[in-house]
Amino acid sequence: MLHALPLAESLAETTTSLSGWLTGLFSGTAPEPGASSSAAGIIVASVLKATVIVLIVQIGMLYATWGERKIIGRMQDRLGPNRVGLFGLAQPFADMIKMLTKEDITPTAAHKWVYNLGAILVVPPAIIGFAVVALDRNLIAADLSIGALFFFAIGSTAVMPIFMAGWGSRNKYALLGAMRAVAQVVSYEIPQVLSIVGVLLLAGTLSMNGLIHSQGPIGDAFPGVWFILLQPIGFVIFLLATTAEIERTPFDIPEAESEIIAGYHTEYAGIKFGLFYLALYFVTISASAVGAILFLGGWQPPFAFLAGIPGWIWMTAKTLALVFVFMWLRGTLPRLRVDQLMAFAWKVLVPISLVNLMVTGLLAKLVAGRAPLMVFGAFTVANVAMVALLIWLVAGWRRFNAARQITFERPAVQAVGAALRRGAA
Amino acid sequence: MSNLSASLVQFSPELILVIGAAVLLTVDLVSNGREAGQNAIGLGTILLALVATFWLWPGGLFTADGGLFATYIDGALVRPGAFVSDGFTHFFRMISLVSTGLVWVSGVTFMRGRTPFRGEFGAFLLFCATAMNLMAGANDLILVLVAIEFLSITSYVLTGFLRENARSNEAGLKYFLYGSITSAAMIFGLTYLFGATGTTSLPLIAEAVRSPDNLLIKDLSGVIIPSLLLVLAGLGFKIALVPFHQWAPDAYEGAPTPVTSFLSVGPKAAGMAVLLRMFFSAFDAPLLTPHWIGLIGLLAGATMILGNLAALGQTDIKRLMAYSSIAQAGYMLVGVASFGATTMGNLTALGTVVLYILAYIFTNIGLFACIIAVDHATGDSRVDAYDGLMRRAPLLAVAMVVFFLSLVGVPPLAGFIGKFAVFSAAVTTNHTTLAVLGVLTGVIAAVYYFRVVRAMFFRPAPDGAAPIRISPSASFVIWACLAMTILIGVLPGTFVRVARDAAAAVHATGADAAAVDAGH
Amino acid sequence: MMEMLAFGLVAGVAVGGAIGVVAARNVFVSALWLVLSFIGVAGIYAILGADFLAATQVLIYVGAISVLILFAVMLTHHVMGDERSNNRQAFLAFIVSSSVVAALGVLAYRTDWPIRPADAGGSVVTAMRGDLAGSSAASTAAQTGASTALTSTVDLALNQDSNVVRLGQALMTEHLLSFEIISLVLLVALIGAIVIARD
Amino acid sequence: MEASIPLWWYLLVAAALFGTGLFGALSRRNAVGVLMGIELMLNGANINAVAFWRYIAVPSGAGLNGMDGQVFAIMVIALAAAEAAVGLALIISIYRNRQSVLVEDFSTMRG
Repeated sequence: MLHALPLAESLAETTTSLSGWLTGLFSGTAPEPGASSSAAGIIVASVLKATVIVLIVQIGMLYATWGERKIIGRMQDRLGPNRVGLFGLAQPFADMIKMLTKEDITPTAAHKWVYNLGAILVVPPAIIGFAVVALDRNLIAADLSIGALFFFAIGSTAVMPIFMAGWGSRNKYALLGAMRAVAQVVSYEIPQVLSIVGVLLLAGTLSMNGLIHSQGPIGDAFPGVWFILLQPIGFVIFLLATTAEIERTPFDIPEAESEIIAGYHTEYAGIKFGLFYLALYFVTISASAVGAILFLGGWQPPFAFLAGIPGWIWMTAKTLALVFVFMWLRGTLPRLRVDQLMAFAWKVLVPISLVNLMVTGLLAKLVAGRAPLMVFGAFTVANVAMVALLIWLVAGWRRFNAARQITFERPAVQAVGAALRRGAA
Repeated sequence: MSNLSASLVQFSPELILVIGAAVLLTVDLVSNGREAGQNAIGLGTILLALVATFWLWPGGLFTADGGLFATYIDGALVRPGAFVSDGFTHFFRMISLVSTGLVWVSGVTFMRGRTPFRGEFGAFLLFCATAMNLMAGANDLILVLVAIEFLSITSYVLTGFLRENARSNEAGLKYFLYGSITSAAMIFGLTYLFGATGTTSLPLIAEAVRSPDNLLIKDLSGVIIPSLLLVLAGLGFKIALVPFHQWAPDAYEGAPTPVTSFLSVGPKAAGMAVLLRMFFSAFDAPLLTPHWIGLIGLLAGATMILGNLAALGQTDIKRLMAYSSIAQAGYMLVGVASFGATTMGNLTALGTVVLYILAYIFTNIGLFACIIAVDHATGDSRVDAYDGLMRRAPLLAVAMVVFFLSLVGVPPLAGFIGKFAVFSAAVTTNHTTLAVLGVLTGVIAAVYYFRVVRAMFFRPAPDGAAPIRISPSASFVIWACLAMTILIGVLPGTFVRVARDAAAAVHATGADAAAVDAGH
Repeated sequence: MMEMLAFGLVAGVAVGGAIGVVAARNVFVSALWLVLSFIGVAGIYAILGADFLAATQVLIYVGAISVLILFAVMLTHHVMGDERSNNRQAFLAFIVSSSVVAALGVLAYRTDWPIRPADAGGSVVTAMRGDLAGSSAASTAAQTGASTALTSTVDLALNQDSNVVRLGQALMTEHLLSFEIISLVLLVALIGAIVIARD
Repeated sequence: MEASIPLWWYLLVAAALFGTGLFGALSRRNAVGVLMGIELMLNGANINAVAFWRYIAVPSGAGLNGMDGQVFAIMVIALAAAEAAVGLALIISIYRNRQSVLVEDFSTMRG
């Protein structure tokens, strides 16, 4: 919306339809309307792009495990892996070999098909999400017109393998873990999606490149600034909800080892356990990448004069920054209790994101067509007001709670309260 | 882009209902389950919506404007609205609001103490009324679908509302399962209607169906009749027509009695409204109408026979009333099958159905108010519980006899006027078989109603049975329904005129389309 | 040819999944087949060019409704046991449903559907384009974007951007009332489910 | 694209899903199984709606978007979600009272 008009036209030539993508997989015909290059060229380009992206992500995943252990180690005043290779850099490969050579166990009581499929199917949703992640202007496997929605739709299917793993194991801890995980993922999906609707509303498109275009100095479209500046509340909610979505601490109740062993992957060992691990880091990276695209301008440099640096460097840096935030959260915060976790999603995040969405919609309508500075100013004022309101509400709620506790602790006050209640009745 | 503000004014009864329901829910939430004027809010909402309806009613047709929420570009209509606010809509709005209000009043005492969620119960009744209003004016297949499902979902919840009560649960689940299967079939049929005509807007469908150059004209009955059959599954479920009626006895018996009372009138009337508007305005084409008339006639006959015969063996009065109300739906369908008739006071076939519904609503709600009162006092809904009711509660016994007589169709009562209208319409369109069948099955109905009457008057009350106290709210409903039942019977003229005007609205849109047809 | 292959694949997944649903002896496994079938249906939407709907199908059916069903299975069922899953009317049901399929199939094949000429995708829309662009009374946020997308010269029936935009616009203009009511229905379902199922 | 796949293929798939769902709904003993059958029926209807949206000519005067089929499908998806929520709540509530979800066990009311 707003100034998105020329954008929509330019994107019409580049974005792909799902059907084009799907049939293209089989036919090799050009999926993009208006694309002039030969079919063979396009398919080669697609395969190349996909290969490059998967390779980058694979290596990224391996080193994310290393990075996480290093970072958490430092935070806990330890060294982290430092034996295999320089700074322990070969550690991920050693771990991989260990995983692959471990015995592949299937419990006798397990439902064979469901148990094994559960482990296998946990990976595809984690990988398919990368199809719409734009590492650079052209380094995107499929710039679908519904890119952002596609990502979250694929992400929502990730609950199925969890259910299968939990049920197929025939282990009550696994089942409990699966039910917790699914309840958590489904609940946090709502604030997660609601938090990005504000962004989508401002950009007026669901296409990933379109979203990036609309928030960079190079893109000619509205609003031209990173959405984190216009949607800071949305960003924070997105971050929190995503942490829960990918089941990382402090929202890792499904695998809370002190309560239910290892949750839904209690019964898995060797490479099948490795697959869960793999998927966890895949989604951490893809969620960070999407966060970078939605809120941090993707491959766009922050300022126009930095446009000389290639887009993929910006994108990688932003993604890694968000990955670091997830690790930081893990190193800092203790785990929530399961009821606190659900209450936090439904009673805190959902209402806030709804209010944020309403305010965003209203403002977008009001400032339509105004100068960028005015837009930015209006959003800043609104965001500051919303945060202030939130702080005031939280403080009030805490005061209220404190007061109530005092009331119940003092017998005299309690008696008066009871008398008052009798009078009222 | 649209006539939004004008539409909102025309839409005010529904807006009032939704706002009222929201206020009711909020007040109930804040008051923590205590009595905080929930009844006043609910009844006030219904009353306000009723006032709005009556205020809008003389405004006449809004259809000329393309209906509510029509889409315009530069003042030109590009798409008719999804909702029309015409005389027909107003009539059914009144029916839905009055029946909801009466059910609310008659159920107030009953629900007290039986569920902690009385605020939600009231809000759901209001939502039901909203859904029925929407069904009355829906002029687009999508809105028809949404409104029907809205009513279905609210009624499933209301039926299973007493969650500690296994029978209520069971009734709710059965209602839900039957309802979902039939509505899935209906949705499938609706997609075929969409495919055959390319649009979901009823006026445009009417145009497509009547246009002689429609590609489908040669095998219209080949697609549209099977899809209408599927649609009839969904509507027939709401109305409780015979092949789709199996849910009714169980749902009626298990549901909280006020909900039973509501189920026997609300969804039935609203389902009939949708059916009438669809068949009489959208699917009235020379090549099409004879086919569905035959279909409806068949359903009408089956419904009257099976409903009445099955009622004979019932020992539970709620079950008995379920079969009775199935049979009543059959009588209504006789009017639908008499398409093209003109009888008493220029009443068209559509008008006779509308008149029948008007008569039926008051009779049935009154009867159920009595059943609720007895059920509330005795906790028993078997026919045996009515032994010696004449001695325990003379008002209830006498009122019930009047209502039964009205349902059978005994002269100076409302039911007689309805039946007379419907059957005379059937006779003028050569559906004499249906009319004869209707009269004969009416005799069967008299037999099973008489069993209840005999229990009330000629059997002794069980030892130590105390007189039944009737709450003022219940007696208000009973008296009001008695008055209306007798009034419609004694002074039918006004009501015939109301029915005729309501019917004229649908005929007007049909006539427009016919004019288009003639122009080709 | 190739898209027929793609169609065959997704249709096979959809129907195969459906058959799995009714053939599986265990309710949980049944539900897993149901998920497969939903994904196949999403594929069919994608081939038909309804991308938004395909994603919605995955998001709602796979991500929400299946989860609800699985939760209900787990909360109400002896979780692992296989059982006789069909009732005594299964044979009758089979006759009825296979004749329904046959009848509908014949109906679908024999009917001369009013198919739109291949090149005139969204002809009505094309006709309205100019008017829409000139209209200043755009009342919703979606419309502003939509009107410009519509003025561009791309083929409206095939272009996905305009498809998504047009869907949004349709929901906010022609189907506004249904859209508002559906949200009410969801609210009512939410309250109803809580009233009935809460401990 | 529409040239190669005839419309009736889609309609046939839709009919197959509808029929399979109908069989499931009529024959399953478990109430959740019945619900799954209902969902399949709704999916069949949705395929119809979207296929018609893609193929069928829009009559003049039917608005400027021609998206009725997709809107229909979206509404059905939302309704299915609402229906599933209420239905499963009813199933859970009856399970609490009866310790059973088999439809044939729900027969306290007869006549």
